[in-house]
Amino acid sequence: MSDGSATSSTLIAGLEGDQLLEIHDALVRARAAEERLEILFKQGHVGGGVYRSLGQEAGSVGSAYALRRRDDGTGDIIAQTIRETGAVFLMGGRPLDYFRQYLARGASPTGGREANVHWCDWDRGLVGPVSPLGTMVEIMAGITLSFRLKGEDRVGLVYYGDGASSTGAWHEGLNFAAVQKCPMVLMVEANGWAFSTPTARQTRVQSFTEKGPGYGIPAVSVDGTDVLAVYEATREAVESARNGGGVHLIEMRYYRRKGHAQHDPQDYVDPAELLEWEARDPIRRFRARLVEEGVATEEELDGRAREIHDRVAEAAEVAVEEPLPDPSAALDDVYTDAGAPLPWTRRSNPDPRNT
Amino acid sequence: MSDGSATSSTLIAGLEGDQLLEIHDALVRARAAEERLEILFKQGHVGGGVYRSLGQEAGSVGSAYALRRRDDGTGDIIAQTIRETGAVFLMGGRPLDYFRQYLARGASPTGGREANVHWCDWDRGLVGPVSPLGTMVEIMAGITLSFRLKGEDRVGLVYYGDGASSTGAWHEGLNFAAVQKCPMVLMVEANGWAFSTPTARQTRVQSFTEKGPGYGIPAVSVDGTDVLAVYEATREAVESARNGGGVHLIEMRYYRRKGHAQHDPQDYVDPAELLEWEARDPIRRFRARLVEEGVATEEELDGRAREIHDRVAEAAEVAVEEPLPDPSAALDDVYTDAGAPLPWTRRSNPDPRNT
Amino acid sequence: MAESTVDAMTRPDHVTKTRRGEPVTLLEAISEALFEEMERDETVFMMGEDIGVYGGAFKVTRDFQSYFGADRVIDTPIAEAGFTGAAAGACHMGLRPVVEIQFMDFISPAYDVITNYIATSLYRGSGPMPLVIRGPVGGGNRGGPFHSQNVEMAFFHTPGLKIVYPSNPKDAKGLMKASIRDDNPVIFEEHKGLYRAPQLREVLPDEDYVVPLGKARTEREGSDITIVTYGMMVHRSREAAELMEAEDGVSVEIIDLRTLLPLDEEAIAESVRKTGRVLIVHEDTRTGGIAGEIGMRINEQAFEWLDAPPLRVTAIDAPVPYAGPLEDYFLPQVEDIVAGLRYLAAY
Amino acid sequence: MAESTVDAMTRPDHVTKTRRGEPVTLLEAISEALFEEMERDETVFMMGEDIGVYGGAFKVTRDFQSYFGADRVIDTPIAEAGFTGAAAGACHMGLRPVVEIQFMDFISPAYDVITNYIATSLYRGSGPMPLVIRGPVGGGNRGGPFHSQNVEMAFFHTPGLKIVYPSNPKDAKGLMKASIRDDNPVIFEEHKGLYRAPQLREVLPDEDYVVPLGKARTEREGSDITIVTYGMMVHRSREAAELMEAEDGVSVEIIDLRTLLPLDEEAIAESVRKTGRVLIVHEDTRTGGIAGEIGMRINEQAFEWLDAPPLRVTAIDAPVPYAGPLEDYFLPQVEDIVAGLRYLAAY
Ligand SMILES: Cc1ncc(C[n+]2csc(CCOP(=O)(O)OP(=O)(O)O)c2C)c(N)n1
Ligand SMILES: Cc1ncc(C[n+]2csc(CCOP(=O)(O)OP(=O)(O)O)c2C)c(N)n1
Ligand SMILES: [Mg+2]
Ligand SMILES: [Mg+2]
Repeated sequence: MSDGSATSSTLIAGLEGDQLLEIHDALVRARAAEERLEILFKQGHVGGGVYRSLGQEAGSVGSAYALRRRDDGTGDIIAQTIRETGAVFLMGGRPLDYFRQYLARGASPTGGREANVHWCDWDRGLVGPVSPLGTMVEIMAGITLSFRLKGEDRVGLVYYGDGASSTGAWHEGLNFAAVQKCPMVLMVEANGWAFSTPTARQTRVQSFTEKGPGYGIPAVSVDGTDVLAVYEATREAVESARNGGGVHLIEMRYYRRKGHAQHDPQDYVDPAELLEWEARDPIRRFRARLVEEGVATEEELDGRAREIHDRVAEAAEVAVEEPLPDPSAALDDVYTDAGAPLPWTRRSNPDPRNT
Repeated sequence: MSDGSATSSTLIAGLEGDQLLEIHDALVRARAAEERLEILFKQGHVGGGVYRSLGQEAGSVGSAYALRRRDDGTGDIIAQTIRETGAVFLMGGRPLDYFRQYLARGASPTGGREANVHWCDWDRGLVGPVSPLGTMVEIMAGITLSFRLKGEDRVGLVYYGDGASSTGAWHEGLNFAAVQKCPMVLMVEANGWAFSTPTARQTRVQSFTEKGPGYGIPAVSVDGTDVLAVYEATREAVESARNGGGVHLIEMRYYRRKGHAQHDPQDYVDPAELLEWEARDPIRRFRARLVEEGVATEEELDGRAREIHDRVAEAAEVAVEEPLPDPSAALDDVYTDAGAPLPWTRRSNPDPRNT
Repeated sequence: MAESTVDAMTRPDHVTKTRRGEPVTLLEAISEALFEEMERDETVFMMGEDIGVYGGAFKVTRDFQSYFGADRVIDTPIAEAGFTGAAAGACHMGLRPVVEIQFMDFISPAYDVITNYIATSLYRGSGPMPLVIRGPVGGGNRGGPFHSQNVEMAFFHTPGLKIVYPSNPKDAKGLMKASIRDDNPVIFEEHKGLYRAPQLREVLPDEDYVVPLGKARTEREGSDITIVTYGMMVHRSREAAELMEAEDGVSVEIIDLRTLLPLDEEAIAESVRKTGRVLIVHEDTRTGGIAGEIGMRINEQAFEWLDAPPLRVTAIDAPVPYAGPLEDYFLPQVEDIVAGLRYLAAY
Repeated sequence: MAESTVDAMTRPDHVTKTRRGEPVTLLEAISEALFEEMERDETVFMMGEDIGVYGGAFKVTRDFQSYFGADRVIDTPIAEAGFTGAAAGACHMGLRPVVEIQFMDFISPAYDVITNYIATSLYRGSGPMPLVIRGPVGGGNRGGPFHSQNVEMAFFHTPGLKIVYPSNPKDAKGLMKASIRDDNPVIFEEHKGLYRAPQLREVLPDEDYVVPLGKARTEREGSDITIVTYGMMVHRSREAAELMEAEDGVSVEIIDLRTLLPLDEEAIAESVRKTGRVLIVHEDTRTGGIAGEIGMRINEQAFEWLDAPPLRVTAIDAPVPYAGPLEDYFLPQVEDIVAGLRYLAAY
């Protein structure tokens, strides 16, 4: 189904056909990787939690596509959440590393020490996020403060869910960044839920744009299922931030169509709502759009999708075959100048004395 | 100097002459006590920091006067800051206890364990605040949540400065209270400074009312040097909160006319600004008003003021004469069922063994 | 309280197993304790993330909200500091809140309000804090650095707090009841690896019992070496003790602390005076771990009786890694305890 | 960095005393270290509350902002978590931030970001954290419960952090430089009671020296009893040691740890092997204090050499009270140390 806003946006977005196809591929890749991950999980390959961004892929891809993406450490930087598979890949994160992370492989970017998209790649502009919600706003405030102090025209994009907005870290980081006029854009993933908690029990605001004025920053809301709308809104905010406009907030409105994680049966969710949002599936929408606009035929898109699914499946295979890390690697990298000491009980002949 | 808003407000405020004089006395008492305290400090009687609310007395007195003040634990409750001497006295806190606290007397409400207005009196509705800024919003959120849960029509008033608004605790407490529709009113003491930091380096908002919408709560700004304006604004918010209207925010605009504490020479402040605000002195304003309206003559007010200064001086005298606490009281009240153990080195014949 | 509606007819099955003489897991024992306390005392109420409709990330409060109402089982925003501080405020008003931290790792944002406000309230003259802060802790579940932590040492140094860490269903139920009835703030740690461990399932006394705080328990009598431990490590220690008995003929006594703060110094000293050898075992990391305080108490109370140095087996000094091989290497294993015991036996 | 303007002509007097051969206080020594490091390395910058225009609550950074510019000496909002987290972000971008916590008591809101993000960054593969978090600590100034705390034990248990606590100007300057140049996050504690203590004033070497982290210092040689201590207690211990020498003819060695984490286990063990008796003295409260870890390290490394139990003298297990008599009673006094030494001497 096509709507005016979207039509106009292609034109405004001013993207070439191959760029539109790049976006299409990014959307498909994110979903393909997550679906493959679910299979690996059901096969028992994943120890930790498995997260989906079903229905949120457009927000992830559209926003990251508006960034200056580099692989030499000179581009923009994102702080991804578990819902940002699409953005992680667009920035240059590889599906192979994505699977390695989830499968805790020794060759994963964190050597198996951390899970899921919690990995860092400064060359490609990926921060290594931590679980405590809100923290990454503080970290990104400092990263973007550094851009300003060093006179670099780079921008930082920090993603967080609606639930994270209740944390003190979110507030302290955002206010600090706003006062310091840091080139930072906060993407609010307004997907209606924080685990089982509906947004209405998280905050009294109807839209997270209402929080902008309290920090003296511009805030806009965008349809998170419309990849081009997200792209345009982000591009504007990013350009403004890049040119000294300080902090911006963008609310992406969409819906978390799967449970919080695999183990969550979602029994607290009204099935009607799920159907409603399924009808607004971002990938189906964008596909139809591309065909409509004559950018590609159904067949071409099917072909690309098949290709992507195959590559993703291959990456998964490779990761599955790889070994887990060497146990004693647990001792390394606690300090730059020292690891954790070997437990005395594991010496060839145990003795607590350092002799 | 008299202005329309004030005139109209007396009428609207609908306060009797003796109530107006009660307010007058409360203003004078707060300032008298602080001035006396400064003298004691210079005489070397005070170990800890000494804080003034010069120029902020109207905000303190006007807001507390709008509360249901009781001495049997059934009234409204405030969480005072070091700038709320006036409110503390209005709620029923005694100047004698005020001096005892600052002078660390054994008979002080905290037995000398805590300083200044950091004391608790549940009968009169005083919370015992702690220094880490923002915390008391969380505490008051829970106190007022309890009012709602227990079906009591009581209200909690929590005071905090402009600087405290930058803390995560302030945000988490306020958002929690807003979502839970707690009968809480947050009084923002917008006095232009946080220690040496001007409000502009604390936040980008021009007025703290801009933060209201971000929590889905009503917010108003009031001239903090106009005691009746503060009284009316607070009365409205309190009545709304009492009747299920949830959380309210009131910004009191005024100026911190003294340094952060005694030791602060205020050399970072533009003297012109100080003069400007001295011209708007809340007590002088209100006195003029009372005379103008024929509530009392200059002589009557002078008489009352002298009387109050004498009482305050007496209280200070009493406190000065009182003893410091017994040292070993440091061991008590760590747990309801146990104190700290006596150090083994202080036993009649020292021995680490419990024998 | 105002809207709590207790309808005895609809008590959820999973909190009435003991009444029906059925065995319970550690998780069910805690659920029963919480449920029974809420029935017994209407000033008890709960706050936490996803504890209501969802029943908590680990389902400890499943069906509580429908039974006690949304005013006694409150789903909070993601604000550990906010709702823990609010719980403190509720204590002042005569309520007895129990807050759940979804994973205890996330108690850290509340560190300020817990250590500076809650722990000092009584001392500052603001009154008692009948508050329980509870939640899942511990490793071995491939949770990674932020879903595996033990939090005792973040709070062990703060006077005014109590810390409880049960190792079995019977203690867990009695300790939780004692914690809720205690007028001091209690941090209650529940090990994820013990929550549903089938081998721990046991039939509990069908009565309103409490296990007093501050009292350790002798998990196993022995004469040669004392192990002082708690939580998950009680079970690894038992394995090691049995192996030592069988293979080395060494008799190991195991003290299960149950309450970490206040520490049951007497129980520890008494056992050490008997055995003269002691191994302290904890799952938490080494440097700054509770073994230090325990060793110091032993130095102070039982030095003359020591035939060997008080030693310790702990996790390594690192964050908790995600990958299985790394996490298993990170955690203290039965073999480590055995090695420690053998060293002490031979000393 | 962009706007920092260094004008050698206008160096403030109070940070050039050493160049002029004048003695400095501990506070001035720290100011000099900070100033010289900012001149030496333009990636070093500062954030904190009131450190710019005002020069900090204790004036440690007086005139720094006018000298280095507002971009290298940044006045922050009241947001310890916010600006400490921001400092971590700056580390990722190649900067070396030094953040001031106005009173270290207020580091608690940053507990989460320090323990979960900053301390784990390297381990998680996010890179080093060349960050210094510094500020005033300690009691004796009638500051009450929230302006008197020692914060080492809030962080001592967190692998990945380093903790420094100087006792004199010379060490303070060298340790601060080492901390700023260290690629790991350092918590740097500055005792308010030592800041301006006139008797500590000393002339420092007029050279760019550092005192390596992790290395203790022998404050005083002795043969009968070892005292392991740091910070303010180094000086109380010296008083006690001199009294013991004079009155009891007991020779006391004093080890000043200087760095608490990593702990200089070797220096401690070496001294204890020599004296066979040890008293651990810290200003911080008792239960869960660092004495426990030190005692445990001694058990592990030097048990055979012990002629008496390792014992400790500490503050009492309570919040820091405001009133003079209470605070003095709360804190460990010279008499306590003497009593402890006498007990050990007679053991
Ligand atoms: C401080 C903190 N508290 C609790 C959690 C546990 N937790 C992980 S995700 C989550 C829900 C997050 O909801 P939201 O921010 O809306 O993101 P979404 O999952 O919807 O994408 C919670 C409570 C956490 N990670 N951090
Ligand atoms: C979390 C925290 N950080 C720092 C401080 C130190 N401090 C005490 S008062 C103050 C300034 C407060 O300014 P504001 O909130 O505007 O109140 P005002 O003094 O202006 O009344 C600061 C920084 C503190 N008490 N708590
Ligand atoms: Mg969400
Ligand atoms: Mg202010």
